[in-house]
Amino acid sequence: QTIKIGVNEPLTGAFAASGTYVVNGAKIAADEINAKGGVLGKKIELVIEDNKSNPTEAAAVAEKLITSDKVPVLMGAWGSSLTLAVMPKLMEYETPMVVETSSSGKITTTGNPFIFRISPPSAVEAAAFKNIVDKLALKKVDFLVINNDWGRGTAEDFSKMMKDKGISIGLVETMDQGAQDMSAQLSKIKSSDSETVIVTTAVDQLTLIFKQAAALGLKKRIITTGGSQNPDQIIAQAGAAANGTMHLTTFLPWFPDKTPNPEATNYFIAEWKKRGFEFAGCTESFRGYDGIRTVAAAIEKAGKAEPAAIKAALWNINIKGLNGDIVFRKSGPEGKESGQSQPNVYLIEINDGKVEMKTL
Amino acid sequence: MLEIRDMVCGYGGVTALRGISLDVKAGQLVALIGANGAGKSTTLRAISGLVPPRSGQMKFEGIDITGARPPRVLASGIAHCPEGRRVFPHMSVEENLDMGAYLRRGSGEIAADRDRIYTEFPRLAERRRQAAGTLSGGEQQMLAIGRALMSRPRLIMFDEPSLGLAPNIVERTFAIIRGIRDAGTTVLLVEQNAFAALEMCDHAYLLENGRIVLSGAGTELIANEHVRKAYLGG
Amino acid sequence: MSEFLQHLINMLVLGGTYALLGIGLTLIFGIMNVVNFTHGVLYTFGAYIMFIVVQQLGLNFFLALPVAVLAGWLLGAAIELTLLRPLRGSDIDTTMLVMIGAWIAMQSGTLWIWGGVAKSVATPFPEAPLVLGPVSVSWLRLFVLAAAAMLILVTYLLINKTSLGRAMRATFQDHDTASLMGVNVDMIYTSTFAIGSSLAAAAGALLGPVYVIFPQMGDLAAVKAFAIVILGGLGNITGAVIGGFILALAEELGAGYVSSGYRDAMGFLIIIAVLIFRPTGLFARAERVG
Amino acid sequence: MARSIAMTIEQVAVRFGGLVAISDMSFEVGEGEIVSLIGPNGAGKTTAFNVMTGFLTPSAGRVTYRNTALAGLKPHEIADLGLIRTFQRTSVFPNDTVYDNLMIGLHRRGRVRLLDAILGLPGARASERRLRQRASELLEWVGLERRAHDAAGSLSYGEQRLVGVALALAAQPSMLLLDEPVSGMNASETHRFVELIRGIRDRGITILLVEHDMPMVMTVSDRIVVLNYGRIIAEGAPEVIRNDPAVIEAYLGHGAGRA
Amino acid sequence: MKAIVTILAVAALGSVPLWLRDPYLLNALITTGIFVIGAMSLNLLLGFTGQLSLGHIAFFGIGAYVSALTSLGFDIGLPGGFRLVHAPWPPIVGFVLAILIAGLCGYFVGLLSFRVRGAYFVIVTISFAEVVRLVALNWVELTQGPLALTNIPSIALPLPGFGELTLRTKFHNYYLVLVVALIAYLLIARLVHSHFGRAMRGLMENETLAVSVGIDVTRTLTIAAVISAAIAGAAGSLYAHYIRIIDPEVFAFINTVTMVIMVISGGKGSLAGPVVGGLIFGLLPVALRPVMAPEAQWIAYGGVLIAILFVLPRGIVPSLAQRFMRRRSGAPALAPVTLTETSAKEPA
Ligand SMILES: Nc1ncnc2c1ncn2[C@@H]1O[C@H](COP(=O)(O)OP(=O)(O)OP(=O)(O)O)[C@@H](O)[C@H]1O
Ligand SMILES: Nc1ncnc2c1ncn2[C@@H]1O[C@H](COP(=O)(O)OP(=O)(O)OP(=O)(O)O)[C@@H](O)[C@H]1O
Ligand SMILES: [Mg+2]
Ligand SMILES: [Mg+2]
Repeated sequence: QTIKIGVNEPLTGAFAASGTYVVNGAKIAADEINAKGGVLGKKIELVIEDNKSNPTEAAAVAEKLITSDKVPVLMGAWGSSLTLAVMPKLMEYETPMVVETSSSGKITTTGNPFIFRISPPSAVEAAAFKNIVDKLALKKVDFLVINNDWGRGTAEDFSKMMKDKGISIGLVETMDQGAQDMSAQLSKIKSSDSETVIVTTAVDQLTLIFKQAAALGLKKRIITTGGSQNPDQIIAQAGAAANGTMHLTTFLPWFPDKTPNPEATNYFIAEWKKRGFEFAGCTESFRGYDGIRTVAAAIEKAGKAEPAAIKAALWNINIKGLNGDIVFRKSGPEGKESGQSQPNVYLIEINDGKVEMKTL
Repeated sequence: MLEIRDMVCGYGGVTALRGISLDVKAGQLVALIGANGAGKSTTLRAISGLVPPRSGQMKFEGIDITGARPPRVLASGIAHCPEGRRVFPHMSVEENLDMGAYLRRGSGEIAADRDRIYTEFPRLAERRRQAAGTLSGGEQQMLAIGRALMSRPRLIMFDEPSLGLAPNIVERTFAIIRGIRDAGTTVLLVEQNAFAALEMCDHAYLLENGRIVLSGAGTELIANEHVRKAYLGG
Repeated sequence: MSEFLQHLINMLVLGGTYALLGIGLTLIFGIMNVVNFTHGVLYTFGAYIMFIVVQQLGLNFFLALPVAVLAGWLLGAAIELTLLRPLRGSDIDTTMLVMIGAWIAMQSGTLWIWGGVAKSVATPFPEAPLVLGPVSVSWLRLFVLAAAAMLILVTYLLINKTSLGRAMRATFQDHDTASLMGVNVDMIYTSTFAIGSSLAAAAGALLGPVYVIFPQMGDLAAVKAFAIVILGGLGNITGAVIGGFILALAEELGAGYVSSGYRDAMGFLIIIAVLIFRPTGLFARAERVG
Repeated sequence: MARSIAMTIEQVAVRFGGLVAISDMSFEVGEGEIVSLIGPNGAGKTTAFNVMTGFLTPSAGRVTYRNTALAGLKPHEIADLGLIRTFQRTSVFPNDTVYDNLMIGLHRRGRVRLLDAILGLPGARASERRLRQRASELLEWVGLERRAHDAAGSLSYGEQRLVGVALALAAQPSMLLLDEPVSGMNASETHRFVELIRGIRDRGITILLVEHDMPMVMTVSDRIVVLNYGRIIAEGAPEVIRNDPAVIEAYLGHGAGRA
Repeated sequence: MKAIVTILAVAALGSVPLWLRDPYLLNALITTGIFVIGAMSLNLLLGFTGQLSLGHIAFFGIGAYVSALTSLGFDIGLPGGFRLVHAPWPPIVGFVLAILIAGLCGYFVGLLSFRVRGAYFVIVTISFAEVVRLVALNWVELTQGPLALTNIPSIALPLPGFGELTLRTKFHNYYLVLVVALIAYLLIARLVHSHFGRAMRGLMENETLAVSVGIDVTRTLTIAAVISAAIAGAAGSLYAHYIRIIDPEVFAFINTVTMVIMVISGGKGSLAGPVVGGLIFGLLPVALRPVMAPEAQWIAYGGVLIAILFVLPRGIVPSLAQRFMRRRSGAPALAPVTLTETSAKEPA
């Protein structure tokens, strides 16, 4: 007799790498919890399904997890369009889902009371960045963002925040997910009169951007956002081109002591290494770890593995996640609010191939 | 030189040749005539290996070539100038001729042969660089004949070589065919211009419905009442 | 002005890349008439071979290139023998679908073997770019440009000047007649596919280190390759090269002066426009009716 | 013969790059006439057909059919005027049965409104019945009943040529352009074909014929136009052409009297 | 015989929701059904005119967006400072508009792209779909770009006298999809068996010859393209109102590929082909899901595809029909044999 938790992640297709990381993090959490005796005296069991990086499949998978596997709660679904596709199913079957990665503002503002998100939407990230901005003495920034909800949302929310701060906004350039050559955009940015570029995209494109920016002799300050940067991978792949770049991140695996929950961080990182995963994956996978711990805490609190009870309990949990306290606050239209927790945000810098925390 | 015994052959569900036996003697010009759909082209295709025989036997110069694939048949000395022109449309006239000499070595001799063909068909010389697919019908036919000659075979099979050629060129073509026979190359000729074919051949076969119904010297066939009526329009 | 110059330089480098992508496909799609959905996978494969040889076996970068080309040749030959030969003579859509099946299966195989995380390959070229006044360009990409030019030249000579090339073209224009000319058409099918594949792998091996290596990297590359082949006219190598540069120019200027969101759209709009003007590509083959 | 004119070709020229395929060609074809266009290989006969049927735009000159200028019309629009051609290269719908080939050929006769066809209205159904009837007639006419349900591509060369002619007839021509219709037929088959052509003409259909089979051309033509290197070198009745030295030199050769 | 099979198949499909209680499977059947409709529309082009559209998803996506935007409303700025404001309309109107506008796009694409053929047509269609995708992605004001259109309402059928029936459940949606599929099937069947169908086949097999007997290429192909696009648009609309979120991902190339797989594996140019192929390749992932690792599922998917074509190279329906019903009217008794393959296959 186990308690099932549905995990709806992209294991094949465009987002396979990230989805797999998240699932690996989730497994660490499940094993840890089970080793300590499980929840409510039962072991938890992750029912992991591949949504193929495809929204239609993500919805179908949610349906399967809820109706065939009878999971009382879900975690998923990585990308925003995947999560958005799942959301009507949550309403239909009144089953809560912890959203671990998606950043689209819409997820928590459309009035779906079954959504509990632990990742920061770009507005939250922008708000956290606000305090740092003054110290960086920014004057004019350009944006280079991935052309999806994440990149576009970031450009929008950061611009708004910066305008309020009196910083002027220059170019807003986009790149397609999967694009490999950003020279054209970078050439344009190279000739603009701004001194800083904010870059938002997944780690692979970041690597390419750093390399191509170096090849073009682009000498502006680069700050990346979104927390998917995976600095280790960047250092390994972009080499010297990554030096001097700054990154807004939500998790600090390099400085476990500086995280809100050093004990958990150390455990997680040790476990991650023990299982032979690349260290670079930490910055993605910790969300799966936190997500499952969140779910487990809610089940414990609910006292039974039923959707309604878990949903209610999610509002009352307070656990120390790897990147801050996980406490859900209400977001969205009244009466049908979704939950949103507020993770910490840090700024790090890569220097001489090492990650340094920027003391601000 | 070429012996065919009881060859049966067909396409998918149908049988086109129902047991054919024929002989082509070295140095002869042998004609094969018959109505539309009788199986003339199929006979040539079977010999060159384009259509595998279902049963029966083929020998060329004593060597069994039953079921051999076209490159091997060609290598053993039989060339086939197929029906309906079949030039390589996107290649130039010159490249088409060179394809005819694909298995040959020695570029000097090949170039000489090419020049000979250009003298026989001056039209082709004018069109050396033109894509073969844009040639007129008759020009393509000349090219197909020229290309077959380029392989320097010991036995050459022509499938309706006069097709679409102007009368004076038909004359020249038949003269060429007689000429190569006189020079010692054996010829198997399928022709709708039955009269001309029978007149110049050493031996002829009449094919009807996939069977050989008559054979003999060309003059004998011309004299035959049935042949006159059904094939010579008389 | 300096921005414009930089765009032009980018166009040159990118165009070389695109031309390189195009030539392998010109053989298989343009000449052989197989809608080759595995082209992108072979490209990816070439890149992973580089990764294995350089990063995992620790061998020399320049040694890895011919290894990748050879591996691409072998894989291409294997695909032709196992998947295409049994279906010889089926219509073009059937073979296309088989290639789609192979694409899906092989791409997932790549994901299974190497995982989805992107890999990169260290190169012996200096990281600091070559700076020429206001513009700069990386040494690696200059090398790729030179290598691409060489491969294109070799392919051009192979197809247009050798007897093998002539036999290849003849076979795919009329294989019965080609076999009557003594061409071993089975051998031609296999070797054409293998050569095209090795060129795809070469492109992957050269470009993998420029970009990053991951299982889906070939998809976009393949779409562009198809577009380039069509732009230049089927089976026309010179056309493919020019098509590559046109596509690069459209994208570069589109992103630079229109909107980066519509960067790829510019490329596609150019294709549509070109084909409306010249329905058989920039360098059409002469045809006739009647 | 005070015939009305069916087709006028005026100063037509065609160039392919630097190659002149037709230079300044003018002639007329009267209603109900059988005119033959002959000339050496590559003289420009098929090219002329391509111009007349809209497959090629001439570099200069104009073609008029029954007082309609053909310039700018698409091939199917020209076909709609009743000007139908056959092809020198065998040309059939290879994967359809011979019968279905004819059904496709009957396109012009079978036009119905899209909506009628989709809804299967009686008008559309009656039209289908008529087409089937006509297809069977044509099949009988060319003597291919036995092959009705074989794919046209599986027929022998000569049989496919017959299908090509039947297809042209199916398209309800008022004028028929035949490009080497009897190539691939033997003398007896050609005789039969000559009868067929006469039958067609007797139904009031004008015929322009390209053919290298001189006995046939000489027996069937009312008038002959001779083309050489894209230029008309002679025009007249068969007897005149047969003895024209220029024609003999360029085209007939000296053995033409035979066979 | 054929009629009996058809009736039995329809009855079987119609009875499914009565005994199949698993919502996941029903969901899979509904989305499969929607793609089967798309595949049928693609088959009209590919199977009956020989034009392979690898951008067919464009019409599907356009239908989805039109329908979604009609029922959600929008407010966009136009050049010159005007604003275009549209208040939400009932989804059923969106459905009709999706068909009309997708059909209209089919018309324009047809006009443009039927100047080119074969491979060139393939690329033009891919390019068209990509351009449409990029517009959907970048015209954020209208389409919300990557932020997706969410909360798309379910289709409601006006029932005179009873008010409205909102098709929210899977039971309802299943029948909705089935009915639309049947109508599309009948429409296509009628079309291809008519005069127009013959014209299309003629063009597919020998365009020059077809033109010479008076077939108007542009008109014929455009009719096919319009009807095909309209049906794809209908499928897209069903998709939008069933999944209830739509973003530019719907234009993904893999979706076109899925339809192509359904058509060719089932048998292009046969009416039942896309249905059979569609059911197989729509449900295959469902069957594979529990038995193997995710990557292996895709490998198996590709493997099954290849295996089917090796055994039945002309597609399931035509190949089987040929085996079981040789020499029935319609199918040529004697098909042309291309020469070298026979020599490769037949024992010497
Ligand atoms: N490719 C093919 N596929 C199927 N059947 C074929 C094929 N080619 C020929 N046939 C059939 O084989 C028979 C013999 O055809 P063949 O081409 O040998 O005739 P032929 O004597 O050359 O006639 P013609 O004078 O018209 O060229 C015919 O009935 C024909 O229908
Ligand atoms: N598309 C083309 N491109 C280049 N040259 C062409 C093209 N079409 C025809 N030609 C040339 O124009 C000339 C006339 O060709 P056409 O086909 O009209 O000749 P024809 O009189 O029909 O000859 P035949 O009796 O051999 O059929 C030929 O020399 C041919 O090579
Ligand atoms: Mg024959
Ligand atoms: Mg001609």
